[in-house]
Amino acid sequence: MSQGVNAAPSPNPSQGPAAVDLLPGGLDAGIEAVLMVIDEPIGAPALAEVLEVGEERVTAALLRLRAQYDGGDTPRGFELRELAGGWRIFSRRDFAPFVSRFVIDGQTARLTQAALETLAVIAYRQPVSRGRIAAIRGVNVDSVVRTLLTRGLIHEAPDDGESGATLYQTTSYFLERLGLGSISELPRLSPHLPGVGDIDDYDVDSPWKSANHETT
Amino acid sequence: MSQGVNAAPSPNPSQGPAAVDLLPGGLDAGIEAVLMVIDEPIGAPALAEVLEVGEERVTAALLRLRAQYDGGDTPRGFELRELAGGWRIFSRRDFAPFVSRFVIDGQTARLTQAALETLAVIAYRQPVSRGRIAAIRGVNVDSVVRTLLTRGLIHEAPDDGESGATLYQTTSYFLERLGLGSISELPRLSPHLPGVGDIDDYDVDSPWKSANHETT
Amino acid sequence: MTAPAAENTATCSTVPDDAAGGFRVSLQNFSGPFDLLLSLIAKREMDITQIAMAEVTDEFIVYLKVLQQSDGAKSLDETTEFLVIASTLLELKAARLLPNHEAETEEDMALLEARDLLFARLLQYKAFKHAAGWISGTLFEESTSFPRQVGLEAHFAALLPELIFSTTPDQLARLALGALTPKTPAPTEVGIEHLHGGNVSVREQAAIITALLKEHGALDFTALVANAANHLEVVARFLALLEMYREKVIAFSQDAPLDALNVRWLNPEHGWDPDALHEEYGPAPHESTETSATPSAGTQEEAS
Repeated sequence: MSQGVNAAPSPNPSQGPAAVDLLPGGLDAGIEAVLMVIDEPIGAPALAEVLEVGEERVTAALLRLRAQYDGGDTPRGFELRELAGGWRIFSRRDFAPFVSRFVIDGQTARLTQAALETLAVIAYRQPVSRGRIAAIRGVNVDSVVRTLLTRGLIHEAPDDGESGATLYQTTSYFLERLGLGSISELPRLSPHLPGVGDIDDYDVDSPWKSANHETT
Repeated sequence: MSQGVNAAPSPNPSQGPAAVDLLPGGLDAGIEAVLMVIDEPIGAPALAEVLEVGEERVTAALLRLRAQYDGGDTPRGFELRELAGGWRIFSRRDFAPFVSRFVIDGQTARLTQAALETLAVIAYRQPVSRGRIAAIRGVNVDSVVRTLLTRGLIHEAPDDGESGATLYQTTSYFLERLGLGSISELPRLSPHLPGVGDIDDYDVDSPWKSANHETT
Repeated sequence: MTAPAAENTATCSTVPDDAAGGFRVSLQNFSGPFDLLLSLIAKREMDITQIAMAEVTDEFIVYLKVLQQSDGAKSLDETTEFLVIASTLLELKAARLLPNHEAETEEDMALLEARDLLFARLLQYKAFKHAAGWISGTLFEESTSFPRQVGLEAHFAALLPELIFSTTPDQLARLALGALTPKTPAPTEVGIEHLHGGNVSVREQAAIITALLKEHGALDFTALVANAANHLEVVARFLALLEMYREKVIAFSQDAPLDALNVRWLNPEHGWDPDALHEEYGPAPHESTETSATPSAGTQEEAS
């Protein structure tokens, strides 16, 4: 099914069905599939490009889906909202009391040791990808990175356009909580690092290269 | 509407409608609302607690939702799957070619043969030490174990306080990636040696038997 | 894991004249001795309970030699791993070289047990390899299913309890230091360095035996190993005796089971020279220039 996708980058919607139309659920389901996994709002043009159909068709489908979700007596537990940046699926507000209790239950007011250690690595290595942090710490860091993001201590670095991986860096809120004016005020690591002159000399790549390698 | 939620901590489902039943969309929508914000599978008991209804009702609703999403000619673009001890929303596989463009991070990185074999040993023999894995595989496994840790597929088992060796076991992320509900769902270890007529004739004693045992 | 090895050891030799039509191995294809053994067995389509052990052993040893000739610590690592298997196989091979007594002696039983153990481990490895195949396939199938994993909506994030963050910059630096300092992995096994008394040459030990036997004519095994420095030398002398027996330069006699093993010098006319002995058993760096084909010819012939 992917062949069709790559074959026709931007077909005119009037020229017969697009690849997505031939899948069970068609365009509506295709849009849902993307909306369910994306983290930030997506615009109709971007959806149209990915799904290889005309933008008008996408907009019509989005409106149709929104109406379906809100649908009369039996709405769904999620809703499709159009924000500044585009469209995104949210948890339906009516159920906020339940959802917020669920959210709060699982949280603590303090960062775990794992989260602190990850934060320290990001602070000294930024901008840095999750894969690299994982290699340095020797464990998967997906969930702690999410926690740090939610807590506003780190954010995604502007895309450098080179590597495909998302890079993370600390926020000004992080500096604020630490009482620092800028990242350059962080204590230097060199005096503490036994046998290593400067942290920059210590190339994290070498010992972990094999691990990194196999993951990519 | 939040008052009702806090009023009745664990109502008997037979005693009239629960708070969630009074909201548009009812229990089904309530479950959907929670499913929208989780970042790991959620079990029916946890959902039942948050939504203040009986667990049986939650399970019935989850099965109903799953069937609805998969529904016949016009399935939704997402599916509800039960794995790693809970339920979670996934994009429908048919649309993977479109969705994968938005999920660039490491998910699809292939594991090497060495890593796969080591993972298999850990999965069937957990918790297991590096030394034991090395003995089974006949090679040193340090770097592969590091890779698997980094990928979040295995983690160190809680110290049993007896042996000094670090023991490894698979994570729930491992189950999720394999679409398994629990370790017991792993297929039985079955030897398929070339040229061996009947494996049962050959009585392989302890090492073999215990492996099968642990899977059941 | 095998990738680094692949870099410094190119695809290695073909062994000619193999009964099965030649077999080709490339180092990077095998991730361990069991892997190789399985492949050898599969190639010959042999019932593993009826394996012509000596043939597999010969191929294995040839492979081992190739492995030794590659450079680097990695290769040394692998070689040691392989030696464990090789020693078991050698034991089995030794049994074939010895005159066939009654099949029920204690040594025979021990050999059978060793063989069973090797098979058991091989079967076990095979099973895990199979399981790895299943995991790989399933991971691939599942890779088309993406979980919903989105950041917490702002109004929910706002509900989180205010973060208690009392970490100081210095504490953060210490954490970073701990995480960035290379960790020395905990030892996974008991060190065995002290067990290795250095390389022992079977050829050298054969020369010692030859000198002793030429002087005394006949000696029992205990006398032949009396001045051996360690167990490794005893083993090497035993292996040398097996070789010499095969070359018909000595003869064995034993009056009763478990009695002293008498070794008699046959005073061969063709002028036996221990130097003719090929170093098949131990690492012999000075031999590393030999091509793999040469020793293989020897081992093939020996098996027949």
